[in-house]
Amino acid sequence: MKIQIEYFAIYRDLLGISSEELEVSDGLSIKELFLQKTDALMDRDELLESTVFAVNSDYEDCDYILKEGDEIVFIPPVSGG
Amino acid sequence: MKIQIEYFAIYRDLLGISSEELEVSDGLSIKELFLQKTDALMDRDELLESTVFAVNSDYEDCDYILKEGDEIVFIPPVSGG
Amino acid sequence: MFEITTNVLKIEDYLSHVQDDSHGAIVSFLGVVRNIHEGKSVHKIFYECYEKMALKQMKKIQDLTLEKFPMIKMVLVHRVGMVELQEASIVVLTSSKHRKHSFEANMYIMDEVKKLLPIWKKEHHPDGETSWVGIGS
Amino acid sequence: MFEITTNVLKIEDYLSHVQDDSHGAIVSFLGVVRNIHEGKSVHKIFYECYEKMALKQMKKIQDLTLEKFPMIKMVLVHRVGMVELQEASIVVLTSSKHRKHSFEANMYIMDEVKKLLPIWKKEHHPDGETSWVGIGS
Repeated sequence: MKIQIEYFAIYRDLLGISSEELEVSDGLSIKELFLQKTDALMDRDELLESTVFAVNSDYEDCDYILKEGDEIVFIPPVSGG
Repeated sequence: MKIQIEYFAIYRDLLGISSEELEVSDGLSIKELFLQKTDALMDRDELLESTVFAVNSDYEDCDYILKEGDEIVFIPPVSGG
Repeated sequence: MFEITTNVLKIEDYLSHVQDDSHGAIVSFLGVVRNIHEGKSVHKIFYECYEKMALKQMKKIQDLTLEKFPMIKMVLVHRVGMVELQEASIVVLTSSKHRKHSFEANMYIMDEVKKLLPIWKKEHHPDGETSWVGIGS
Repeated sequence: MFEITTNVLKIEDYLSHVQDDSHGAIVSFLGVVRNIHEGKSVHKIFYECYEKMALKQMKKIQDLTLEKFPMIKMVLVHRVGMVELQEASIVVLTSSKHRKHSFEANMYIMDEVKKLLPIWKKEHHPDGETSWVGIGS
């Protein structure tokens, strides 16, 4: 099934892309997706610890199971205001 | 000795004057002065209860003893802001 | 800074007094004339002030506030005279590094204003009647 | 009302949205860029935003706030893009009958903004370096 990832802030800088459409296997959790996409990054564990996840513009737990058409964003610590 | 009374807000309306210079006897308290000046007013007790006193632009207790040259103001409930 | 004025109050006229390159949070309070008080309609309010004492008390409020919140900047301005519906009678500005102190200092200043400033409201009602707020009502 | 904009923020542009003849207290918060953060000099900040989600979260903050403080009016505006020293990145306005709710609602909104809005700061330092706030620093 297909999902969409949008990259913002430090993730766009680290991965060098701003979005991608992706084919993923059924039953994949958002945390597993994150680990796949950040596999090559230094400090991956530290990043995971400070990152939360958004699915279709709402916050979701890291064990959320991806669904067809989801728009996924890895949310580093927010600093609005 | 001489003192000065300035009247504001409801006291100026009730007494019909905005200030006066006054000769008072030694040892007079500000509460006694208030009772003299408001002797003729209806609801004098109620007024006394809700009024505080200022001497030379500072708040003072009702048992303050007047001194030569004091500027006295009867302060009804303030409602600034 | 603090002052008493008969001018219309606008926040933007006072912002520069609290700006500081190291401050990130500016809180402002505007007290405006509203159309009802204790169930009675109000269409404007006359603010009367014992100015000499009010300025002395404003100075005291400023001293107390800067003692409690040493790192802030503040503005306290009260308008006197006739103030129309939805015009401001008071503006209080506070700034500091972070928002917590800006909010707390602003609330503190307003609490002290309500206690200390010798300023009185005469409400003007739509029927032409007037009444002093806080006494004999 | 709430919005995300690239325009310079001014309180007076938003005052009319919280004015109400029955409201006597308007509190505004301005978050402005300051010259230091965690010991490092800052001379401007780039605000990046996941706009679709930020607007959804702003709507949620507005709903939560009006549920907690039913009688208030509010404005929440966040600026994005490059914001210079002492320019505002956020303005929050709240109004109500009395000042207590205006202050409390304003602080509540700011707390939720800091938790929920997917907006990130990239600080620009005087030496030309940049850093994302809150990660890897």
